Amino acid sequence: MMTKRAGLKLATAFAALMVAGTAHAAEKLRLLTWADYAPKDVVEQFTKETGIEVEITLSNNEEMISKLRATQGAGFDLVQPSQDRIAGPQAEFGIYKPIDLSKLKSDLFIGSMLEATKKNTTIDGKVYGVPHIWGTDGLIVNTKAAPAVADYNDLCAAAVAGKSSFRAKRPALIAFAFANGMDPFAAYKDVKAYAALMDKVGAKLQECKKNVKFFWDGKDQLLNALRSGEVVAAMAWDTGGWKLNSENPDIKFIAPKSGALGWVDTFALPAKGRNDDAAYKWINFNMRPEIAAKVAAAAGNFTASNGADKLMQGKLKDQFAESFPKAAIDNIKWYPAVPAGLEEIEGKVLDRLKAGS
Amino acid sequence: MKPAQRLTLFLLMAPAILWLGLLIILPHVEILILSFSERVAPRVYQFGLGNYLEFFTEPLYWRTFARTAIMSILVTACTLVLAFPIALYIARVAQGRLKAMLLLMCLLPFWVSELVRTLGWMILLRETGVVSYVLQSIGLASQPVELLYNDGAVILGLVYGGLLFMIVPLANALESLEPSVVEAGFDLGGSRWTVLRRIVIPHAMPGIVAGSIIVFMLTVGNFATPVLLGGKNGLWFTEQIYAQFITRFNWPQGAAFGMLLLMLSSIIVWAGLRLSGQSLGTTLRQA
Amino acid sequence: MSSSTDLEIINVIKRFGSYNAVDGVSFSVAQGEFFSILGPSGCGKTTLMRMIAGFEDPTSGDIRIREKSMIGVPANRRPVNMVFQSLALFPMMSVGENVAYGLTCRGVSRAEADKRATRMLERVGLKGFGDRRVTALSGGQRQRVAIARCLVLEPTLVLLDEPLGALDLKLREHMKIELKQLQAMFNTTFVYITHDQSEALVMSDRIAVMNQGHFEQVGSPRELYNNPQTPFVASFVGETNRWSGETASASGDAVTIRLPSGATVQGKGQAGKAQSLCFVRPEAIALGTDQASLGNAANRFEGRVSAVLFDGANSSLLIDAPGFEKPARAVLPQAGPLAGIGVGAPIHFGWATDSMKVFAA
Amino acid sequence: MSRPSLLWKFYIAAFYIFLFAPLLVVAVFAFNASPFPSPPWKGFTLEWFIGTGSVFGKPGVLMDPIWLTTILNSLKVAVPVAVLAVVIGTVNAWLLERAEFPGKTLFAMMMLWPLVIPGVILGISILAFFSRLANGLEDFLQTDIDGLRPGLMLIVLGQLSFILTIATLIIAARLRKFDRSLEEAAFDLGASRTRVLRTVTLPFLSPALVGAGLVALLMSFENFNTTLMLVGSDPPLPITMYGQMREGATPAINAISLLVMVAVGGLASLFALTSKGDR
Repeated sequence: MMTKRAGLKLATAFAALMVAGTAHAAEKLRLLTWADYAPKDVVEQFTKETGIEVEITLSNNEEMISKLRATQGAGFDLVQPSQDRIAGPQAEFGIYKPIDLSKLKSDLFIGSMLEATKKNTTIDGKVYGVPHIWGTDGLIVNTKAAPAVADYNDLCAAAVAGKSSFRAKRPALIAFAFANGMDPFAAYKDVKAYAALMDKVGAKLQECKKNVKFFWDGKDQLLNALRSGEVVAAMAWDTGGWKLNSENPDIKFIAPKSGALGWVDTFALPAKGRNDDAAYKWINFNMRPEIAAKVAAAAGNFTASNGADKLMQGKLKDQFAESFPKAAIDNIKWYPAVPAGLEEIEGKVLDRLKAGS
Repeated sequence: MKPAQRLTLFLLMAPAILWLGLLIILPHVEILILSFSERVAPRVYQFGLGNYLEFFTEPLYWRTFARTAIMSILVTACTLVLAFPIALYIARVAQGRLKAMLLLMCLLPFWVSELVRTLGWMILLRETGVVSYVLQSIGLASQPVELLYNDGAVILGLVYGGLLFMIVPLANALESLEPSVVEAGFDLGGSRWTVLRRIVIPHAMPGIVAGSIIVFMLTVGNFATPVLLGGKNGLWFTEQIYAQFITRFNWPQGAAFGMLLLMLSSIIVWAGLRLSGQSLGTTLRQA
Repeated sequence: MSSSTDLEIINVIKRFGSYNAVDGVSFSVAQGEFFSILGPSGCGKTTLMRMIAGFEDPTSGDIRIREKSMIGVPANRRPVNMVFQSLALFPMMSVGENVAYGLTCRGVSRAEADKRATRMLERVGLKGFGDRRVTALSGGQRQRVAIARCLVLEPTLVLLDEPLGALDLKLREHMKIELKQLQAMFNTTFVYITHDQSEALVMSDRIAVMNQGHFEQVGSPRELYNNPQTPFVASFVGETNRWSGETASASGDAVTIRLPSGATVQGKGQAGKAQSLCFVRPEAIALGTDQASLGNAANRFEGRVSAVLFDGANSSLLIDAPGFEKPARAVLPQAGPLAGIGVGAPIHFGWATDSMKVFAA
Repeated sequence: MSRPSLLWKFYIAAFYIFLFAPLLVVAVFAFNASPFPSPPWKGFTLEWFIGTGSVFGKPGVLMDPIWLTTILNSLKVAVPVAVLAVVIGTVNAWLLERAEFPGKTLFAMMMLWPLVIPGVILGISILAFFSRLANGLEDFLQTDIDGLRPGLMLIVLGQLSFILTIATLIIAARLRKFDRSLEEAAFDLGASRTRVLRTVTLPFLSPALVGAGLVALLMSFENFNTTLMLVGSDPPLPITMYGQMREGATPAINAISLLVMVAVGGLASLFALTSKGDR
């Protein structure tokens, strides 16, 4: 009897699921993006205006590319990789499709940023990405516990032994290269030179490793560690630093002496997206100043939308001003597009870093 | 066989053929092929041993591999030592309801997701965690102690995860030992130790082999526990495979690593069976 | 007994690979008869029965029930029902559901099937057991349910495959009688398979003795016991003394045989050219304290009691005598001058020529 | 063995504490009124289950669409896996125990194989193969088949690849105990083949079928290694938990874990109940 009833319940649950699955036949935009880039109220407003539902998957650069690589560019209608991660993977795997710029209202973008991004994401004369959100990588420092930290190399100083952190990802390699007087971007063209440079950076990081509490992975993981004092100095995104700064004024985001790293996250179309119209609508909708301001506030970063900064809250502006004096802004190192093949070199250095002891 | 019967048999075999063919055999053929393809230029691949050469020439990779293998063997041995007294107790001392309850209590934690168990260990071991807190409050430590993110934590987590798969086959094997045989051992003048060594352990051998093989396989193929509990110095080989596939987009290299891991686990399983003279079928049934 | 035949087996052969499990068997069973097939395990009797039930197809030959050939008719369409060795009662159903099962399969309505099942249970002495679980029954009750389950379908033929094998001795003795009574009450034709000669002898109207795929002899229990036609039947049916020796002389059916240890015995039957087998039933052996008490039996010997095998009515004596390489077995006298005889006592024994069956070796 | 020594008993007790300690802390800290699942104890709260997010900045798991969708995703995988495992497992068990065909020993060996393959490798091999299959079909049919790309469908297939072995073994073990004369008896009493299957064979197998279904459900629900490689845009529960754990533990993960434990406990006792009828 028991079994019969259990079976019946299972069957009904199953049927209900199937019905629920098919009921949603409305037009849909499948968006692969970063945390906080599509806040709830913005999505709701978009759905109200256009009738298009937005299905959001959160991810990071590597996972975005690997998902698209696994599907050959299927499964999503719009993705948001960083601008330097478009040309290389496109050449290797063909996972994006060109953007039809005529469908975008280009005056919504900050002109110089749009041009720079277009330049970086152009292959064979076709543009594959337009800018959305930008920000920097620098140092988050608990100025009370670690007052001396001013550059990436200081993370390896004895003063913060066991209490520093960075991500075992490519920004760390680039950052430490600059901090040690090298110019990795200049070496992009020459694979051999780049490999040699990376080996040097790897050795430096290897040395630094004993100082590191852990290689952080997720933003919240690092922020929690900084809040609890397990970590006092870390290489991280500006936005996290400003968020903590609002909670605890001792914790500050600092533009390192050797320069913050500037990144731009973009909009790009996956090769097998099914709803390009919705994707263009979402881009245009998002670049409207009032929407862009909302998104920027949620993400804690800046937007490539023209005029949105006038609408943003004062607090973030103040924090930015504190972290970035004029010289520091000029010193921001913007990532150029990564040529295909370099990531393998970096990958191995990172693997060694993570595995070696 | 009549044609109708043959058709029925074929129809009944179809799901199994589809299952084994599409989900097991062909995918393995695919990664075998993939592991032999070398990238020469964007979107251009050719047949070659490059991915395997890479493994043997890059110390990072084979060291991770060796480390994973050695630690898995260590974990298996620890699990065996920890589990044996428990299995012996369940099989030979506990009676009736106590026995059923002890066994059930062993089973329960293992039906809960591995991630939940790992989360528990993280809460216990981390610097701001329970153990550190208790040590401080009873005065055994003056400042927070970090017990997480090291090899010890990984071994602990893996041993914990393997216990059930050791206890059940061991208890099954020990159960079948005639009490009179043990009594005869004592009667003929054996000490506790000699009886254990000469009678009980040899009898439990099939269970020991079955348990060890299963624990080894689960350990070597584990992913979440080493990633979550391990520190900045330790990489598990499955992490390498994952990294090649997911963060490096280098499927051929990941496929080669996969084949190597498959070979490692097959060889160790085979060697274990060979050394102890057991067969896979009976071993798995034992478990 | 009616003269119409319910079952007719015509030259049935069943081959598994190159092995003939059933090797050209023919017989017929009359309506209402209790027919047994007796043979050692592996003789092919189960295969034969499974062919009658429809679980196996004969390689050649014909099986007819009431004149209708059953070749190609599946088991669920034959007017034959079977009581399985394991009884095969359905553990997931109650007693009543077990009995009604076949009826519902035939499309009889639930209510009608229940009614008939209840009536049938009453007839086999299981009134009020309908709602019990089959696991809650005793061995004998289970037996009766298994038979009721067949009889309720009013089959032409009921096949029974050693159904008493799993019962203990006392119950088995009891069930033998009960089975016979049930069969008489329903007047249904029974074909019964067993390797236990006493079951066959007690219950059957006729018995076929089967060996290595073929029938050795078919006859009434008495015929088989008293007039075995082959050495196999002689040794398989009932207790017997068995010796083999050289044919010393033969005239007509009177044969003299010299045993290897030297004794000479006389019997009747077909002697072999050089070697013969001879059989004497223990109850045919006369015992006495002296030569004279054996009367004029042709075979008379003197020996000593080597063992007393006391088993109530089946008790026997083993006697060692010069000239016999194996001890002779005789019924233990429990009255008269020899009552209370012990091991080592001297004894005279003998038998008449007619009591010893001789076959060519 | 003679009477157990005190040391031995002490060890047994310590062992069971060791066994349950992690689960216990997970459960306890789901109710701690603190943003971190760690001591000290800051008071009892249900905020992590049914909170609206006003207290800790994150809503309770039962109010959070992220957790609700992920549970729904898990069900969308687990239910088809369980149903398919039972249906195909029954057919496979029949092949193993009843059918005679050439290559049966090989077949039986092959069936055990998935248990020896590490889950990550099952995942990558299925990912790689289906990716090639989808690419091939795309060239051929000029359309992309979603089901062959990472996603729920592929997760179902990936989990099925080894859960089927387990389901088959459970059902085959029960089928081996089945007295075939029961089927013959039913057939002999006039039942058709389908009727025999319906009234005799399946009722006998039903404890094993329910058991295999529950085991499949549980295994699917907690599978991580294989699923990780095949996940698309809709992650099942373990994947979401893993992601959140890497972000740093919050009591929300404890809360969801406790719910999982309660659900698993419920299913396991259901299984224990059904398998009792087995004996």
